[in-house]
Amino acid sequence: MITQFANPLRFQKLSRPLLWISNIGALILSLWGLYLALIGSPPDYLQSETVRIMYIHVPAAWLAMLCYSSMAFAALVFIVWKHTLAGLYIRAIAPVGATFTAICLITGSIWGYPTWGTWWVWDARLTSVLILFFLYLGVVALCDAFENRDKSLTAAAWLCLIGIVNMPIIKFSVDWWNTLHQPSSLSSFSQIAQPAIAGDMLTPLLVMAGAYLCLFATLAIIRLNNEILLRKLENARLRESRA
Amino acid sequence: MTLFTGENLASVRNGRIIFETLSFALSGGDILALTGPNGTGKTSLLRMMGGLLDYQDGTMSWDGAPVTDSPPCHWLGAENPLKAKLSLWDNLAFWYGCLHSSCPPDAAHDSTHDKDSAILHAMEAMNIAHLKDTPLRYFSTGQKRRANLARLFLHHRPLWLLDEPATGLDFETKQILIAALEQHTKSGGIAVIATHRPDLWHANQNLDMREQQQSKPEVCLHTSAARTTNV
Amino acid sequence: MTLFTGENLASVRNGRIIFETLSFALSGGDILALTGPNGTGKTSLLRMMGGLLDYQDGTMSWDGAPVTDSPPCHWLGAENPLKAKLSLWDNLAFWYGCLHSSCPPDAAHDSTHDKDSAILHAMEAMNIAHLKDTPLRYFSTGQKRRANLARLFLHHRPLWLLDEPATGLDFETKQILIAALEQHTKSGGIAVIATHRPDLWHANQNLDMREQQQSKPEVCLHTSAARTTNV
Amino acid sequence: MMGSIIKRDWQDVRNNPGQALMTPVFFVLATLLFPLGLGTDPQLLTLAAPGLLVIAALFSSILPLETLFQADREDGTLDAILSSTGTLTFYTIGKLISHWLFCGLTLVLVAPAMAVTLGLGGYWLDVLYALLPATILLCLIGAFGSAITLGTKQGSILLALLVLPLYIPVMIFCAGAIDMIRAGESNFAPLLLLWAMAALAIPIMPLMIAAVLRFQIKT
Amino acid sequence: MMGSIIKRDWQDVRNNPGQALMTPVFFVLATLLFPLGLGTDPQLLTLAAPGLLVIAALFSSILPLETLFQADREDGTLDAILSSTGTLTFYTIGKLISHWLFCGLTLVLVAPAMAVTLGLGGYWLDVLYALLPATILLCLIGAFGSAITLGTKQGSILLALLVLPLYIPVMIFCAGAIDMIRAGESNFAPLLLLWAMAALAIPIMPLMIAAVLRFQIKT
Ligand code: HEM
Ligand SMILES: Nc1ncnc2c1ncn2[C@@H]1O[C@H](COP(=O)(O)OP(=O)(O)OP(=O)(O)O)[C@@H](O)[C@H]1O
Ligand SMILES: Nc1ncnc2c1ncn2[C@@H]1O[C@H](COP(=O)(O)OP(=O)(O)OP(=O)(O)O)[C@@H](O)[C@H]1O
Ligand SMILES: [Mg+2]
Ligand SMILES: [Mg+2]
Repeated sequence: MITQFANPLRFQKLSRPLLWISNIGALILSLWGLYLALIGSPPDYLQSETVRIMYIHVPAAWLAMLCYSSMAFAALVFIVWKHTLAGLYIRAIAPVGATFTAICLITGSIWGYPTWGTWWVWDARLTSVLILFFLYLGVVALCDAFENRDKSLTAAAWLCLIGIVNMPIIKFSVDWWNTLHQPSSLSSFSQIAQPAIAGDMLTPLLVMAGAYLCLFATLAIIRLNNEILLRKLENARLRESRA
Repeated sequence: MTLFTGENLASVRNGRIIFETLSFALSGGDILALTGPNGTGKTSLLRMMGGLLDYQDGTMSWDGAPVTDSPPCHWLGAENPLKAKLSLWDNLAFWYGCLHSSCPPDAAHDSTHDKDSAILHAMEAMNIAHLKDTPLRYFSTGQKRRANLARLFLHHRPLWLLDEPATGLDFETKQILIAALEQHTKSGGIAVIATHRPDLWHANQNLDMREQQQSKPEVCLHTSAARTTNV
Repeated sequence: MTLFTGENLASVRNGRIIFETLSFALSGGDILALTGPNGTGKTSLLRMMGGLLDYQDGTMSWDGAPVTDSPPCHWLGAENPLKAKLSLWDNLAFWYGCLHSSCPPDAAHDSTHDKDSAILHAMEAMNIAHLKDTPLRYFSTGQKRRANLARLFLHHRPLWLLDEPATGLDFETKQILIAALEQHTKSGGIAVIATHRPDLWHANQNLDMREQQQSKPEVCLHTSAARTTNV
Repeated sequence: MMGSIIKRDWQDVRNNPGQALMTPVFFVLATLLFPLGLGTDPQLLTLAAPGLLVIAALFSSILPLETLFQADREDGTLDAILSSTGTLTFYTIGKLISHWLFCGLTLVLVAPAMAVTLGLGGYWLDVLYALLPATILLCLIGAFGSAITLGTKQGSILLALLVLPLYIPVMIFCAGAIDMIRAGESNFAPLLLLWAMAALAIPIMPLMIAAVLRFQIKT
Repeated sequence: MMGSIIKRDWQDVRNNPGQALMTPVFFVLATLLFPLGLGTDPQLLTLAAPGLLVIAALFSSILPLETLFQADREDGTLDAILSSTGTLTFYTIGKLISHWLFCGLTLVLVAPAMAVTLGLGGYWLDVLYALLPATILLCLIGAFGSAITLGTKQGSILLALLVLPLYIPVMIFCAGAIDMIRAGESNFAPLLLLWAMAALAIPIMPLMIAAVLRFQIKT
């Protein structure tokens, strides 16, 4: 499968239909999810209306983590097998992941003000997400830090690999330390049967998560194609400057 | 008439006397080749001529008047003062701005007054006009060198100071440069070239730096007034 | 019998294919000269031989077995890996330590086993023994180069990889190096030299990198498997 | 001349904006370190905030100094400019202006946000007023240190050791200015002092820096 | 191999001790900045002291990183070692040891004095205990950042941006350890965590750093 996509040209061909699917999916799911989140779902009994922020906040957080994990995997592939596409994937995804993280941070602190009475507290969860954000920035910075483009990508890949230690910290910080932030209520699928949050809150959450996922797929495909086109442009330049 | 002269110049670099009583006299149309093994002071002398190195003793004069800062020259050192991220055009535009800020073009030599045509002319002189919008980091060694040489044509300066200009140049570019030198000297210009191959440049004067060294290398305590206080 | 071979090696640097199907076969006593204009890949190939550059395609083998990290070689690049603050002796002592940690001296070639005499012997081979205790920062260009060359005599390695060894050397030092090369090859050693002057080194094989370039420069997207997926 | 320097640096920044943003980003990071390190006592934080803010500005203005003149030195740009125009003054002025724009002004603009996170929300405008002259001074002093250490192989550390002591007065008055406002007093005096120092440095320092660069090249 | 690396660095330091002392000196300078910047309220200072101390250690351990591998890269030492020994692992280990000795241990030894000046006099031994594992971690993480950015023309600033976020956990636990002792609690937990992290990093990081250096050379 990976090897199927590994060839950039084949990737460009295969990605077109996928792009359509993810596009339409993002549109429909986000409309439906937003309806459920803002109108179709009841206010929380103690958080009242502010709970609706959750439907933006939580999927953003999940996607932020998903982006980084996928980047780390791509990094491994790039370092071991030197598949250019994997390197380009890191380049393409880093800004997207940074954006999701920023959304998570911003909505989180907006939510924190009414519920915790402060925009920001320095607990483990919040800090680790902040670190994640800076890791994304570091990857973006490394992606064109060197004159030699292969060097830049490999360096960025190594940073991704090191940064993976931050993932479990984010995920389990709520369980390891006693934080203001509440623990995961969807940590396992067995819980989806009887989740810690009511079903009429769970459905919009999952729908929104689906919408975010489609959006992520769309952005990933588009940006990856752009990276490939940029490569080709650069190669054209190399070709003429060789003369 | 002699245009550019230096009389018993002395250079001391971190305590070692490189040369002590070096003199030269150049008139319009001359090409002076500086030769000699490594470390004998070719680059040092060239820098001195360009006002890039203090000389501990002696005098230099341009057109009769003693040189204060630097004579009206083009400096072409070992490195290429070009930015990898900028396009060729932007790089040359930068140098055009620097050169013209110091002194305006004189009608005699600079045929074109407006910026764009001057830059275009310089690029064509080194035939790299097709790379106009390419960032420098995509250039090969030789092309970078050519882009650097193009600076010589942005603005006329009577004195060219070239440090091993042949490095990194392929055959035809060498030919272009030789032709350009000829053209420059014909119009009354002067060129000083530090090189390992004097034959290449049709130099009519040759200064062998090896002969400038003292038989026994003296070492002096004072960096200033080298010749007086040897120990 | 051939000792050191490479078969259709390919090198891609920064997306540009330097060479694509390059092969060589060297047996004991050979001197291979790499020639060609700047930017044609002499240094790249030399680095590849020394295990200092990944090759995108092809195979290299030493004494029959494929090369994993690097063949048993001495690397002499363009720069001198010597510390300006340390004395010549300390510098060579450092390199002695590095070389002997990786593989012990073999009785066949390294006559002397103890450290001090080995270092002394190396310094004498380049006749810089009188500079023993001088910090490197006081060395001239040529002397630095000699100190670097002295590393070759600290520990016997059958393969010498030299990148433009003549730069910065005066005449007699060149002669010393040529003699040393002769002696090395007589004892069954191999030398590969990237140079602009193949005649100087009595090379019995010559690889002109210009011929290795494709007529139309291909550029590839993939860093790996360079030859398969050109665009 | 000055114009073309600034234009070139601007093009350079435009071609990879990441580089220009690094200093403010580092400033943000450095400021966020303090709440993390000092623990979550908001009261303590607010008390320390002015000093911490200025110290973060100090550190983040040290890091970009090393590369300020290095590139132009190593690729021979300084040589070519000096020998073909006879002076480095205009180059230096242009360089200083662009340096302040990218490493000083950006810092000033980010500072209010940081002031909010450190609990100085009410005084963000005063923070801005105080940092404006301070960054100018930091840039000028820093550039001087960068010129003096040009060509030493020691990296930022030597530079930091030279520059930091010279930064101290600036820091004291800048922190003082913010502190006094928070204490409800008028911070006219320290601001006046900062501006006076700036007014003194702006005409003198560029010439001194140019002279140092010239000496660096010519020996 | 490792031995000769350490010996060479030691000779290098002995020939100009100023270089080795720079990091601790900068640490002292940085710590002294805080009293100057925060004003002279001793109570406030003592409260903030643990965090400030650690933050100063952070900044001063960033600055020497840039030149850690640079010299050996630029003069071809890395090339020569890799091609003639086939591996950089031993080089890296030796380099890390000497780096920690000169930029980590020195810092730990100066720290107690600084603790006293910041009003932590009673707890100087705990400061020492907490900084010991912390500096080890800082050196390993920092060396990784320095290897990754080797050859970029951007100087320390990019390096700082990469390394600082990775430093944050170390800082939190180190400051926490000192803080808890001062609060009269047992700081066993954070110290244990620091040592655990160190125990994890010491075997892994050198190999990763060597691998990064290797790729830096080979591409
Ligand atoms: C800037 C502040 C915040 C950050 C950085 C943040 C970060 C995160 C992250 C990373 C997750 C994903 C956890 C996982 O997947 O296991 C998450 C989930 C969640 N966050 Fe936040 N959060 C913040 C503020 C808040 C606030 C103020 C609230 C509400 C009081 C909140 C409520 C939640 C909830 C309910 C979840 C879903 C937990 C689950 O069911 O898995 N967060 N947040
Ligand atoms: N920056 C410097 N500081 C101190 N001494 C120097 C410096 N550069 C060169 N030297 C010394 O000055 C002498 C002359 O150096 P110079 O570079 O002028 O020689 P060169 O003829 O140009 O050599 P090459 O042929 O390698 O260019 C040498 O002995 C050298 O050691
Ligand atoms: N570090 C690098 N990263 C990317 N490309 C490089 C790098 N070094 C060299 N190249 C490119 O590889 C090609 C070959 O370079 P190389 O140095 O091998 O040529 P060379 O024959 O050694 O030239 P010279 O005669 O100047 O030494 C050149 O086109 C150059 O642009
Ligand atoms: Mg020279
Ligand atoms: Mg070469």
